[in-house]
This record gives sequence, structure tokens and C-alpha cells, in this order.
Amino acid sequence: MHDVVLTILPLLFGSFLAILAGWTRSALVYPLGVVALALSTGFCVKLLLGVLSTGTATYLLGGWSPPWGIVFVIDTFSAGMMLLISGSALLTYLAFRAEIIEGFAEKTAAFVALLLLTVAGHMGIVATGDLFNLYVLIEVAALSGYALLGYGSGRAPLASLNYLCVGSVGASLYLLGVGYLYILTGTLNMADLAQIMLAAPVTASLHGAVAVILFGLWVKMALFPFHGWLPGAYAMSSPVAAALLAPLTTKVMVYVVIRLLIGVIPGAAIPEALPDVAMLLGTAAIFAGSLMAYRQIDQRRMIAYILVAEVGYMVGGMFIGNRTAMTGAMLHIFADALMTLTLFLALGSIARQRGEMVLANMRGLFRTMPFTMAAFVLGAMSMIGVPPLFGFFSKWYLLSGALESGQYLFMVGLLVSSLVNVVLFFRIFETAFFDEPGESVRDIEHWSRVTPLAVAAVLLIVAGLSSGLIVDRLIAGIIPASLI
Amino acid sequence: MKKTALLAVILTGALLILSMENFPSWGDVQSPASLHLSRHFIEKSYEQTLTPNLVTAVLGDYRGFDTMLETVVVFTAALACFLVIRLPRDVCTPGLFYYRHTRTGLVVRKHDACELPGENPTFERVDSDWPPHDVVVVSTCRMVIPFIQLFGLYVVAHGHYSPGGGFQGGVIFAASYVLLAVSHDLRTLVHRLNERVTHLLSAAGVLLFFGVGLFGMAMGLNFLDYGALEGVLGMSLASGHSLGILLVEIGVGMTVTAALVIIFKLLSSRGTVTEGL
Amino acid sequence: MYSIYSIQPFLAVAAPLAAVPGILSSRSPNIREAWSFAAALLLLGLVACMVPAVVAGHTYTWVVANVLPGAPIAFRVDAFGMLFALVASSLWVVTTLYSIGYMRSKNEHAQTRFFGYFAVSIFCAVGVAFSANLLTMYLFYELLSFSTYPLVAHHQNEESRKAGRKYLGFIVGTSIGLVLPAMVAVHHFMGTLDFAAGGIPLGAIDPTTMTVLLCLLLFGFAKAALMPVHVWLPAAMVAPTPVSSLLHAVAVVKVGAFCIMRVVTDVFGVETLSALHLNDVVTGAAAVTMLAASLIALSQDGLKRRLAFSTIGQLSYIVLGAGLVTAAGLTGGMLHIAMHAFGKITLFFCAGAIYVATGEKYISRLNGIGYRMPWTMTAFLIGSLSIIGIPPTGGFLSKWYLLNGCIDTGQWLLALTLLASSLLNAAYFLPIVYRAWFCTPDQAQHAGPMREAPLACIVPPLITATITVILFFYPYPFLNLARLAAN
Amino acid sequence: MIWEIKLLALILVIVCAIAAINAKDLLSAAVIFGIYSFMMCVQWLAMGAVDVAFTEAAIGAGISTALMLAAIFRTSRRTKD
Amino acid sequence: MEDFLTQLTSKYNFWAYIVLMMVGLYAMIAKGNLIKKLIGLSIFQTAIMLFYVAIGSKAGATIPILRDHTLKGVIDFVEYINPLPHVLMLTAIVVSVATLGVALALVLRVYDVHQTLEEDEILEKIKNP
Repeated sequence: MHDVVLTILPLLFGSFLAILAGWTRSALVYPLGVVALALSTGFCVKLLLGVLSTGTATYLLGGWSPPWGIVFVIDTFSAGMMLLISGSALLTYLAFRAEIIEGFAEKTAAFVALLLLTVAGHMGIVATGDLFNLYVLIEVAALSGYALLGYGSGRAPLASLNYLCVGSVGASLYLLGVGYLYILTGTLNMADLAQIMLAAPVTASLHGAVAVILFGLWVKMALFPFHGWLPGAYAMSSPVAAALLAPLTTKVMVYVVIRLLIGVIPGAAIPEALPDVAMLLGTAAIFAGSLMAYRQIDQRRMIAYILVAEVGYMVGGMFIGNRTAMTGAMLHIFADALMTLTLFLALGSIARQRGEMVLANMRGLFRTMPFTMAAFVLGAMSMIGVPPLFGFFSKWYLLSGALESGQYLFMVGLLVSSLVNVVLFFRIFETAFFDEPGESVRDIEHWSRVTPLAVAAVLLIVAGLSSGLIVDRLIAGIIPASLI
Repeated sequence: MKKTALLAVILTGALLILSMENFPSWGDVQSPASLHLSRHFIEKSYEQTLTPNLVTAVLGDYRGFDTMLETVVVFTAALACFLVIRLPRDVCTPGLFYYRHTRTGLVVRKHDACELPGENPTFERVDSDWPPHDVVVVSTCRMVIPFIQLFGLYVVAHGHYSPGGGFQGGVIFAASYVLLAVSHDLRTLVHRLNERVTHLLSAAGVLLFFGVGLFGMAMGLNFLDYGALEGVLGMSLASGHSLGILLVEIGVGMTVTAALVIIFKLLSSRGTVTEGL
Repeated sequence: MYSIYSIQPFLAVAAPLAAVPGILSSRSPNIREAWSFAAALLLLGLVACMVPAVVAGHTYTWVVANVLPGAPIAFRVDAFGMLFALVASSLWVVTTLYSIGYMRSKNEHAQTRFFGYFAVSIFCAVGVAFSANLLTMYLFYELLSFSTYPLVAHHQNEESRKAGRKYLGFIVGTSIGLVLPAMVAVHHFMGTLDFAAGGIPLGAIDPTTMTVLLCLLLFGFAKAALMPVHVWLPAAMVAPTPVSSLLHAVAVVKVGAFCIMRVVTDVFGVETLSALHLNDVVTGAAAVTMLAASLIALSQDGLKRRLAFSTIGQLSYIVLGAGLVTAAGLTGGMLHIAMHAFGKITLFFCAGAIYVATGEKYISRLNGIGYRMPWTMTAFLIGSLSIIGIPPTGGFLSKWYLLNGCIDTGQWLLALTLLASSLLNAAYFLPIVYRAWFCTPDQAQHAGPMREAPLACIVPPLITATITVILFFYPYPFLNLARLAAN
Repeated sequence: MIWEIKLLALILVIVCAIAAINAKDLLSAAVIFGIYSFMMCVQWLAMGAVDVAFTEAAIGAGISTALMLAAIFRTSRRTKD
Repeated sequence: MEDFLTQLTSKYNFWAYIVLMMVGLYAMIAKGNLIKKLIGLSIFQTAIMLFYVAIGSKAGATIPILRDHTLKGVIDFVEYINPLPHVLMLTAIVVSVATLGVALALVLRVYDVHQTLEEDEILEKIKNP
């Protein structure tokens, strides 16, 4: 009965306890985080199974029924998202054990607490059924994210500050849009709002409200041309924070937009020009992201730019306006999160051995770190879109959907970005394969780092092979029948 | 750059103004915003929570989860500041120590820290970059601060009946400490409320909130359902809710106080938490 | 004729893959190569087990995962797939033997990696052979591209880096850029990618789109090396010889040709293509490639490069057979997959043996080598005869069927092209044989008594040469399968 | 409250906002920002939002300004625009 | 004109929020000083709060604290201002101060690294260290 909320409570509780433990028994901090994340993941699995068998689960927080109180609403898709978030956070947390314990000294407790809070925030964003609660959760997730990304030497604080400014404006715009909707409908609950909006007259203000909300969320998800903060934030920060947040932040925002589009905002309320603008921006994001990625020297920055392109994939997919493309966008959330996780985990392991992530530092990696590189190759192949890895199938749906609606430019964008990804990743592979590692290089692969990475990489294959199942059980039931 | 910015801003503004076309006019009693949810809150909340201040009732009870997260945000901000700017302890020892002769106001500089006798000090330690010291300010603040803190407590406790609540009270309480730091020096504040205490207090505040929520779950109700307090001390359902709000507000107050003090300490001492504004 | 739902195809495909952990974890070379052999024999056995049922006209199917609507990852063994799998698996055994000899005597580095990826490549090739739909085929096609990259770039020097780049650039670029959108489009129009569906019915897609799709798929499967996407093939010759033989005789290029054959027969459908006269596109591209490649081959001095251009030309025979869309033509094309494989692998083995024994790579330096390496050069002669198409070698049969196919449909121009190309084949192979036996050695090391390459390098070409001859007299498993598939 | 006064307060808010972002000295910018927050608080009081006004007075005009001053004290007052 | 004036008077609070918001946004985009940017951000956020509070207002209603005489009887919703926007804005204010705190912390770190708060100077220093 409490499964819905129990997915998030361990994280919150864990973060409070981590602070208490940090000032009393600091050895307990790291295990506490493991327990919290593992509990959360466990409850997510339970929740997913429950939702699969009994349908959408609703939880009334404070016992007040909607629309007066705040509710959590979990359907199959969001249950999958919850599992994705907590699972990927758990893997990251386990993989970076050494960094978390050693790298932060007396700040470990604060770091662990913030990490748990940001995961809780992201999960809450997925779960909540209340527009304003969503805003608060966005801020919980973002604020702790700023801190995690801002911790570091050199340019990390500046990048994070940049992110903070852009992110706050995005969240504020979202808040403004919610205010518009509230003044027009008088409610904040999503289900209630959907009901009222169906009957509400379609006016310029309604269009304005929807446009402002979507605009704000686009800013938050780093859609081109609002992507400026993303590469810096992920490339400058500590590898832990990057590996934790890169798979989550943009994807969760994409999830929010999808949820609003398919569950709350009726088609008539979307301004007519908006889908076209979105397609334009999405396509532009793909081209610009690929181009910029090609020009990067730092490999983390390069992958961050690929993320910009991937956001373009998803935004394009959801605004194409047919069922196939929407399925593709939703599937790509999972796919992109998993492959980003794999890549960043692998890069984190490599960075620990080799320092700065420039191409020259990746010599001979295939020989010295074979398992890490194998996982990296899988992640890269998935980004390129090689079957049977997960990335191929979401790309397939997107291509197919674009073809259905005659969005040929978007199709070209998808293919070009795949090809650019081939070039980008094979640059790395070539260096790692052909060049000899330097004399002084002594790479160590420890099982505790390789295991989470291997799990993530194997998941790419497993999820790819079961993508039909994922679409059938998790996604197909969520897309309204009216979307053809 | 500036011109483009101006143009973009004006364009956005114009679009936003256009989009207000269909808003109900300002102060319209029959606008949807005043009818749907808010009508229910105004008419039912006293009956359900026994709290005349509607804002407190909605904030603490109907939207209690929001409030909890909001507290978590403040808690997060404190941790974030700690993570970002707190310097490692071994770096925090200053190279020079300044001592002031209390009678004459002369300042002495030393390379090592001195043991200062606790009773009747002839010398006191001062910050390296905040030497002025005014008796009037110090004495006034010393007198005012207790009253400010008392007022803060009042605001927390009286939130049910008048404007106020955990946030406002907590902020006022924190402000009193800021005043202490400004009028004396940061070391005095750190001496009263050291880092460990503030961190534990901030965690304890959210934990109190959380605990009220968990109590609801333990009694077989939903998370944060204050109805679980019904029967505790022989309370009715509505006064259980009222009590729940009070407990929660206390938790909020604790966290907000502690968190703001943490942030202020860190910012004003640039992460050393020894000397500062 | 019925379909058997059985895990056998899956087991057969997975057999080489199962050996990979064994190969990688082996401590000593002997154990490692024992794994390779075991897997090769196991694969051959598993494939052979299915032969009787397939020859009888049945098919095996096995669904691995339902990934996309109308396009699961699934295996299906039919006559054509069986033909290719039989070629690939039987040649793997021989190639393994040869690799052991070659790699050990050249003292190559990273042999474990070599054998590991070798097994993966065969896994992919068999996967392509047994695919039940275009998606599965694409899957294994892509995997094959990536898993052969470390083999092509085995030497890890600047030259192989460039070659690897070219190789991947062409193969992956075309498969993602051309095949993927075409596949999506076919799926969009038809709702399925299954080969069993028997092609696109006439009128389902308008002719212009059909033409575009056909071109995309024809040039997208760049492994078939139709001009102008053949550039990768000569470049990839920097690989060690066993790789070249695997790549250019068995796995890679044949996979490309196989894919095109599949596309023509099972995706578009023979009737539809001939009704729309789209087969002319296929035959046209094939004919041009055939002549151009043969002409270029004439001017090559590097032995392996000449063989490479010969391969490009020979692959077009297969594509031509597909484009003829008659029973005889298709039979000829499919049969040519087998015949050319045995013939060409013999030649590559010989080239490798020469290199192992003497270090020579250029034709102009092979004068008189026949006396030093008589066995090798005999095998070479038989292989060349087969490629040219002179009886009693298997190559004659496939060319015979192809010619028949041309004449059946009255395409005299194509028939002439075929004959001209055969003449050119003779023109670039026979001089080598002539030099070997009838020129006086101008290098001192070629003179003197017989000094052959190690036994492991000599036996495989002799085996394949023998098979080439046997196939002329007894071509039945392959011929039956090809006939079955063509009808 | 009389609407003229409300309007005046509103105009004052806007003036303070513009002044705060244009001040040539960060310290004065921060102080003007404090005044801005306080005027905003008066606005809200005029609209009957007592709780919000109270909070804004304590947080916006009080703690925010204090934090900003602390930060400026620890960095620099200089600004180019 | 008449229309416009009635529009203006009936919605002048909404107009004011837009002006403030644009002032804040302008500062965020055009100002190079990091603290100025943060002031802009705060103005931006308070503008939105002003908008929300304006939503809640009702002509002729009083503050949302129930008066004693109505506690026992029937409560008429017309008498009290809509409390919900106030609740939301309380949260938003706290969020904004939290954001400000974190932002200032980051500003301090930036200053530690680059010794300046001007964006163009920082970029200059990054380019030619």
C-alpha cells in the first residue's frame, strides 16, 4: 500500500541520517547510502511489479484526497522511470565508492546526503501528480545537483553557477506557466487540470500558459539553444556527480514534458506553431550537438554534447505527433539514460587511472583496462545505434515515426548524428587500440568498479532484447488511444 | 549584447502581456482561481484542522508534503554551501592572531595562538579584518537579541492564529544570530552554535517533520496524515491535525534557523568558519 | 514442406560465441587453439545436422526476442541460408588450421585476440545466414563489421590504422546511412521485415520509392563491394592473410553478397522486381563492377591486392545472378557463393603460404617459385582455374548456370560481359602461374631445393583445392540447396 | 489602502529594481535590493497576503540581503555595470 | 483607448509583474557581474511571486485569517482572500533564498579561483591563463 511513497522515503531518511552520522560516526555514512539506495531500488521493483499487475497506483500524501491534497500517481511508465533512476544511482554510488569515501574527507556526509536528496528529487518529479509539488521537487533535485556539480576545482563552480542561473530561470518560467494555468482553471492537480482543460475554452491565455510551461522545461532540459550550461557542468565536475546526474537530469525533464503532453494538456491547448518550433529546435539540437561534439578535445565534454543531440532526439520524437514517434521518445529516455550511465561510469574509471580525459590520455586502454573498455564499447555502440543494443530500438521507433509523418529532415538528423557518433567513438577506440600506453601507466581494474559497470553494460543488451516487452508492458498502455 | 538582450526581453514581455488577454480582471471574486480549490480551503479547513490562519492550515496540512520538501530545500542549501565552500579544517588555522587590550583598544599581533584566561580577560581575541569594536552596538545587541529570539519563538508557536509559522520564526531566530555575529564577531556565534550543533539541529528539524509523517504510517494511515495524532492526549481529529501542524512548524523552524546560520557562517568567513563578518 | 520450431539454429549460431570465453581465458596456445577447433567442429556438426531436413525442403525457425512489431530477432534456416552456413562453417575448420600455422610461424602478436575475434566473426556470418528477417540480418551484419575491425587492424601500425578507418568508414557509413533508413521504410510500408513473407506485392509501394529503396539496399550492403563502395576491400588487405582469406573469401564479402541476394529474392521478391524491370539496376551495377574490377586487377602487382580486385569482380557474379531473376540465374549466383569461396580461399592460402615461406608479396618477384613450392603452386593453379571457370573445377558449374540464366532471358549483352570477364580473369591469373613455373628465378632464394611453408599452411590449400575439384564432379549438397532456394 | 499609494509603491518597486541592477557599486546594489524586497513586501501587504509579506520581510529584506552583503564583503564591491 | 485603460486598471498588477520580470531577465542576460546576475534572478523570482499573489486577491475581501465571529458560523468564501497562492509563494520564497545561498557560495568559489566577479574577465582568464 505504501510502496509508492516508500520508494522515496528511504532516500530522504537516509540523507538526514547521513548528516547525523557524519557528525557522530563517519564510518557509517557510506553504508547508509548503500542501504538507502538499495531499499529504494527494491521498493521500485516491488512497485513496478505491483503496477504491472494492478494498474496505476495512487498515493494520497497526508491522506487528503485530490485535488485538495498532493498525490503521487504511478503508472507503468513512471514506475519504470523510478526504477531507472534509483537503479542507475545505486550503480553509480557503488562504482565510485573510493572517490566518495576518500575524495571528500569530512564532507563525505554532506556529499552522500546531497546525492540521496538529488535522487529523491528526481524520483519525486516522476511520481508526483501535482504541478506545484513538481516545481518544489525540481528545485530539490536541481539545488542538490548544483552543489554536486559545483564541488570541484578549477572551472567547476563557474559551470555550476551558469547551470544554476539557467536552471532557475527555467524552473521559474515553469512556475509562471503553472500560475497561468491556475488562474485559468483554479487547480494544481494534474488529473483535475486535465478534466477542466478539456472543457475550458481555448484562449490565447491557455496557449500562453502551455507555451510558457514548455518553454521553461525546454530550458531545464538543455534543448538547443538553451544547452549552454550542460557541457560545462558535466565536463568540469567530479566524475561521481557527472555520472550520477548526466543520465538523470535532462531525461527526467523530458519525462515531465511527455507526461504533460500525453496526460494533462489536451491537443487543442497546444499553440499551433509550437510543434513546428519544437521540431525545428529538436533537429537543430541534433545537428548542433553532433557538430559541437566533433570539435571537442575533452572526451567528457564530447559526450555531454552528444547528450545535447540526444535531447533533440526526444523532443523531436514527442512533437512529431504520432504514436510510433512518441513510443520512440519514451523508449529513448530509458535507452539514453542507460547508455549515458555506462559511458560516464567507464570514463570515471578511466579518469581515475589516467587523469584528464583527453584523447592522448587514452592510449593503450584496451590492453590495460579490457573490461572497462568492453563496457565502454557497448555504451558507445548503443549510442551509435547498433542492434541489439538498447539505443538502436528507440532510434528505430523515432526514425519510423518521422517517416510516418514525413519529417525527413529529422530523419536525416538522426542518421547523421549516428554517423558522427561512429566517428567520435572510433577516434577513442583507435587511440586506445593502436597507441602504446606510456611507460609510467599502471592501470588497475578493481572488481568493485567493474561490476557495476558490467551490470550497466549488460543491461544495455538485456533491455535491447526485451525492448518489445518494455514497449508492450510499460509504454503502449500510457499513450492515449487518440494519438495514432 | 545589451541591445539584443533588451530586444529579446521586450519581445518576451510583449508576448507575455498578450497572453494575459483572457485573464479574469484583478480581484475578481468569481475567477476560477477563487472558486475551485480555494473555496474549499476557506470553508472547510477550520473544521478539519482547527486552525484559523488559513495559510498555515493549507501550508502545514493540505500541502504538508510541499512544506516538507521546502524544508528539505533549505536543508539542501545548507549542505550545498557546506560542500561547496567549506575549507578543510587543517587549512582553516590563520597565520596570524590578533588580540585587543580591552581597556585601551590596542591590537596586538602574534604568530601563535595564546592561551587566554577565562575570567576577567585583559586581552580578547579579535578577527584579523574586523577590528572596530563599539561598546554601544555590542551592549544594545546583547540586550535586544533575547527579545528577538523570544519573538521568533512566538512567531513559530502562534502561527495558527496570526501571520507567521515555522519559516518566519526560524528566519527571525536566525537573524538574531546574524545580529550577534555582526555586533560581536563570528567567533562568538561559532562559540554559541558550533558547526556540529547547527548541522545536527538542521537534520533534527527535518527528521522531526519526517517523524510526524512516519508516525502517520505507523498508525496505519498515509504518510504525513496528522489524523494519526487523534487520540494522543485525548485529542479530537481536528485538534490532532492542529497539533500535527504545530509539531511540523517546530521542525521547520529548527531546520530553517540552523540552515541559515550555517549558510551565513560559511559565506561570511569564506568557508573557514573562524573569522568573519 | 513444413517449418520446424527448434532451438538448433540458435545453438548453431551461438556455438562459435561459446568458444570465445574459453579462447580468451586460455593459459597456453595449445588449449586456446583446441577451443577454436572444438567450436569449429561443433559448428560444422550442428549445421550438418540440419542439412537433411533442409534438403528435404523443410525449414527450422527459432524466435529469440520480440523486439519490434513484425520484426523479431529470429532465426530461420532455409535452403539458401543453409548453403551459406555450410560454406562458412566448413571453411572455418580449414581456416583455423591454417591460422594456427600462419600465426605461429610468423610469430604474430596478440594471437589470443585474433582467435577470439575470429570466432566472433564466424558467429556473425552464421547469424546472417540463419536470419529470419531483415532486422536480424542487419544486426549480425553490423556486428560483423565491428568485430572484424580488430582483425583488419591487427598489425596496429599506421598503415593498418588507415585501412581500418577506410574499412569501417565505408561499411558502417553505408549500413547506417543507407540500409537503416531503407529498412525503416520497408517496415513502415509492409509492417514486417520477414523473409518468409515472400517479398513486396506489386503495387504496395510506388515504383519510384521502390527504385530508391533498392538502390539504398544494393549499395548499403557495402560488403558486397559493388562499385563505388568497393574502396574498403583492397585497403583491408593489410590484415594478416588468414584474416584476408576469411574476410575476402568467406565471411565478410560473402555476407554482403548474401544480403543482396536475400534482399532481391525475399524482401522485394523476384516477380515484383522483374515486373518493374528493376532487376536491370542490379545487373547493370554488377556488370560494370565486374569489368572494371577485372581491368584494375590486371594492373596490380601486389598478390593480395590482385586477389582483392578479383574478389570484387567475382562478387558481382553473385549479384548478377540475383539480378537475372530466373531460376538458372539465381542457382548460378547462389552456387557461386560456394564455388568462389573454395576457389578464392585456396588462392589466399597460397598467397599466405608464399609469404610465410619467402616473405614475398609481389607478383613480379615470384619468378620460378613453382619449383621451390610445388604443392602450393599446384593448389594455386587449381584455385585460379576455378575462378576463371575452367573444368574440372567447381567454378565452371556456377558460371555455366549464370550463362544459362543470361541466355534464357535473352540478355546477350550480359552473357558477353560474363565471357569477357572470364577472359580477363584468365588474363590476370595465368601469368602468375606462368611466372611460377616457366620463368627462371631471379631471386637467389627461390632457387635450389624444395622448401615449402610449414605443414599447417600447406595442408589447408591442398584440402580446399581438392574440394574445388570434387565439387565439379559431385556438387550435390550445394547444387541441391541452390536449386531449392532458387525455386 | 488608497489606490494612489498602492500605485506609488508599485512604481517604487520598479524603480528600486532598475536602480539595483544599475548601481555602480555592489554594496549599494545589495542595499537597494533590500529596499526593493521591502517595497515588495509592502505591495503584498496591500494585497492582503500577510504571511507572504511577513516572510518576504524576514527573508527577502533580511536574510537575503545579509547573505549578499557577506558575500560581497568576502569578494569585491567592484562592478563594471 | 477606453478598453485599454480598463485593461490597464483592471490588470495593472499583472503588468507590473511583467515589467519586473523583464528587468530581472535583462539583468541576467546583459549584466556581466555575477552578483548582479543573482540580483536579477531574485528580481525575476519575486516578480513571479507578485503575479501569484495578485492571482489570490479578491475585491472586498480580507486577509486569510478567520475572524472569531465566523469560526462558529458558516464561513463565506467571498470574505477571505484566496490563501492557496500565498501558500505556494511562501514555498517559492524559501526556495529562492535557498537558491541564492547556494549561488553565493558558488560565487565565492569562483572568486577564489579567478579573483574577479566580472564574466568577461573570467572568460579572458580562462583563455589566457
